[in-house]
Amino acid sequence: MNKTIASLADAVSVIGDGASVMIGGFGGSGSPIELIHALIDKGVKGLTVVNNNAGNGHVGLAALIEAGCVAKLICSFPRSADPVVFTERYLAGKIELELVPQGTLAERIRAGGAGIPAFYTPTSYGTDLAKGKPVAEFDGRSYVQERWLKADFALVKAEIGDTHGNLTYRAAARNFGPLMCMASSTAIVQVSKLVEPGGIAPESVITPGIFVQKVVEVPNPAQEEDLNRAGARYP
Amino acid sequence: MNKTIASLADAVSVIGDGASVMIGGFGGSGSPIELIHALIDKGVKGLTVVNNNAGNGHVGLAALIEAGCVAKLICSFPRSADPVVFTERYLAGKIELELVPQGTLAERIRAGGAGIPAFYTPTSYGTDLAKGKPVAEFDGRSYVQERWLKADFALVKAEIGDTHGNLTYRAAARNFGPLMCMASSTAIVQVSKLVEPGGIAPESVITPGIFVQKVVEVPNPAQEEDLNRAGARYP
Amino acid sequence: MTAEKLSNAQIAWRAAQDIVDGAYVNLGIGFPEMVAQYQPPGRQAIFHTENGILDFGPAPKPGAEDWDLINAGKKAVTLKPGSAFFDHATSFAMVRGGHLDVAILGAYQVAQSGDLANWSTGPKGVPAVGGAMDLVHGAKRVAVITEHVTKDGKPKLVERCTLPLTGVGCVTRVYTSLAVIDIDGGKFVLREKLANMTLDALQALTGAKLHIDGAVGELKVPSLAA
Amino acid sequence: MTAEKLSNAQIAWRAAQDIVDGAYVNLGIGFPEMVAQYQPPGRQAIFHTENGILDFGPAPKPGAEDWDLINAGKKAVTLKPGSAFFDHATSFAMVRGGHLDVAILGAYQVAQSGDLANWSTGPKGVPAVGGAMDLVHGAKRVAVITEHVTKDGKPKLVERCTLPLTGVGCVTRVYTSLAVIDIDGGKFVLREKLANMTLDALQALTGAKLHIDGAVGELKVPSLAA
Repeated sequence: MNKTIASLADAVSVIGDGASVMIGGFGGSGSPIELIHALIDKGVKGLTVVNNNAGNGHVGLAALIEAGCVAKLICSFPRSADPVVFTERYLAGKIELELVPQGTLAERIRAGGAGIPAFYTPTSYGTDLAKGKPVAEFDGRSYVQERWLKADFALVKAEIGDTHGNLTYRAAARNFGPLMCMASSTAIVQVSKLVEPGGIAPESVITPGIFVQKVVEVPNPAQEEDLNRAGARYP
Repeated sequence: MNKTIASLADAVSVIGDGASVMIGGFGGSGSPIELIHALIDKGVKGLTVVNNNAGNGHVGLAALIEAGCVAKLICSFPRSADPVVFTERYLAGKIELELVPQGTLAERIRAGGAGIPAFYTPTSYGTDLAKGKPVAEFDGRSYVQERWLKADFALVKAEIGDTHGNLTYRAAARNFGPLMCMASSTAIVQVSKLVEPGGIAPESVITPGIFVQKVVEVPNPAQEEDLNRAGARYP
Repeated sequence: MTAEKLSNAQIAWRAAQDIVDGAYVNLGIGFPEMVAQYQPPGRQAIFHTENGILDFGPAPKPGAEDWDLINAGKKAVTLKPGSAFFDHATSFAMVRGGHLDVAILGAYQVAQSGDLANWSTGPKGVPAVGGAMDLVHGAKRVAVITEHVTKDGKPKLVERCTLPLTGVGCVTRVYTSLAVIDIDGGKFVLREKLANMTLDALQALTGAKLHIDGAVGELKVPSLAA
Repeated sequence: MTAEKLSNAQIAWRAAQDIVDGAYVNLGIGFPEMVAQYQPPGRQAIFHTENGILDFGPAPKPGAEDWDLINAGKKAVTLKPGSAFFDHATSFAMVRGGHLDVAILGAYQVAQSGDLANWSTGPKGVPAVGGAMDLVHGAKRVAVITEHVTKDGKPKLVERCTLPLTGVGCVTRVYTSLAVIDIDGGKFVLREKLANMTLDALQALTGAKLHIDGAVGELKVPSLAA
């Protein structure tokens, strides 16, 4: 078994028009810039993207939106230092937005990965974001029913990966990565360093390989924040 | 902040009659033998205990049951190589049993720790263990509603702990430990090695200290399987 | 001489042949654990155990056991390169979330609907369920390995389970001591049978109608040490 | 000379005095982040950030940022000994599961019922909620720090929020530029006020009745660099 893919282009070649794609990262931390740019190069339309944010500047997720690949975004916080790409499209009605509280977003993705079709949360009860959702009372407190969230693909940035797909993450770049690998049919992961099985101690594995389908090595990956500070644009 | 407790007796002194106590471990792997024995020494009555199993031989959880401390057991598999202690009490109607499928048990405990009062699972649908539970259909498939599980206390065995309560676990002794720390008001953890904050790399922490209230160092802890092979009894 | 029926090892061998390279597999406690021994050469399955290990290997030598390194049956195991530890919630996320390719379980009864009874023989004694009810939901393929009939000769493949259910409509293939049978559209469909067994004889030992859909192959297995 | 009103730093300072040693604390993005600077000596709070860090410290020196090590406001932070990383589901298990001792948030409006509005000023522009709706449920104590009135002088403490709600009945204490007010039983209960401010003057700037329940202390803070 070897889940390694030789090139970024090969790794994203399976993603077609209209696919749902979870993209890891919280702002720039953990954003799989190289995979996203490879997807822009491929050229796709009508994606539903799940990410905590909506991109910053003109690289990464912002560039994917700017390239016209994204029809709908599911996120918690579509603001950033430079959110112009998403903002303009959203205000012009060119991109759909499903706004989800951040913890509910994380839990919905985990539920998708864990085979839990629905759960109850206190979050958003009594607010506009709970409108139309079933409500139930447990032990005298009211809760909102939320549904799982799954996707066809996940694009995730990890630190070390082995050929079985076991992963570690760097610092707080972990964030949504482990959840999105679980919740997607095909998790495509870029790793800064690829190792043989056994190269990650079994106690240190954060995402077990069962949740990962494709691994591509990208040494020295770009950091969104650095690109934006340098005024980069993609393509 | 220092969550260290000097002795096992002090660590369990807060547990009173009628308390609910989650006990980590899967069979002997991860069983906090020393904490359980300290609880026997203290002498308590009417506990509700949550564990995957029901004890083996005459040490650890089996000894706690044999000492008459346990009124009710919530578990998935009350069988073992030598289950005589639980079996006799159960068949004599002296201990109550709530049988829960193993994955549902794990998820109910996690839900308790994560503030999710209820969730839906396919597990047990259409079986005797789903009797009396609400059922709902999502996307054409039927699911059973399960409730969170919380406890007053957890007794957990970890490998390395720091004074803030950050923990690592040894091999597959991890099992229910991280979940039970989350789901209990007071998680009491025995660690084989106690270190200062910073002694565990932040990437390697399995249970963050926020889920842990008390840490007691037990170097070279006993292994239930070894005790049973030696024919040990407690007290 | 052809076998009258397969040994447990031979049933396990036959089930092992259907596990593809790279499959993630959970083997039930007891008899199903034997399947791991008969992986065809060149194929590498990754075994999952409920208590939080992926990619474990066979038992260590006696005396070399690490009792923190056990499988769901509480037996000591070893690790392979590429193994991983995780907590119980993550372990059952793998199970329930559809991440396992195959689960192979034992059975008291299997119904033509795919219903499985394998956790309780009734209200006597101490009930115990473990991970069985979780495993039957989630794995992409749930297969059963079993004797074709009970010790006292009663069918284990039945129209409707009379014992308490583990899961509803979950089994898709049954490997027995006499045959390989798929469950498809609420029917038992015979795929393979022992060469020395007539269809009528097999039907007589089966508690529900065996359907034929295409060729019925010969159930061929090597002779294996018991 | 007594201050007419507290600076943001002074409001943050006052809120910091109520955080006990060893408390687990989440500070909202922006103004609430200032609270971390004013922990009393000898007390050690553990700060949580939604994106998966416990026990982070202040910003690094410019040029020393690690952009994988940021807080929920996407600002670079540092680590303290004893810090931990975890994924987003675990992070919000901490939030939703009642493991945080205190969450300190900003507000557009707070109602006497404890309702909070702090995520949306209405249907214009791009809506963004982040972790606000999660934080208001779960933390054992949810406090707000805020100017007492809006920039154009309208009350922020109101009978009923007119802006979209973040949470229902969730706030228990409000630290404003003029007073410290508890929310108890659906009422604003005045605990402290600036010495130079009469109750009538404070009431005039408050959109719902201020109740008195026991002594009203003087809201005293040090002069702090802006």
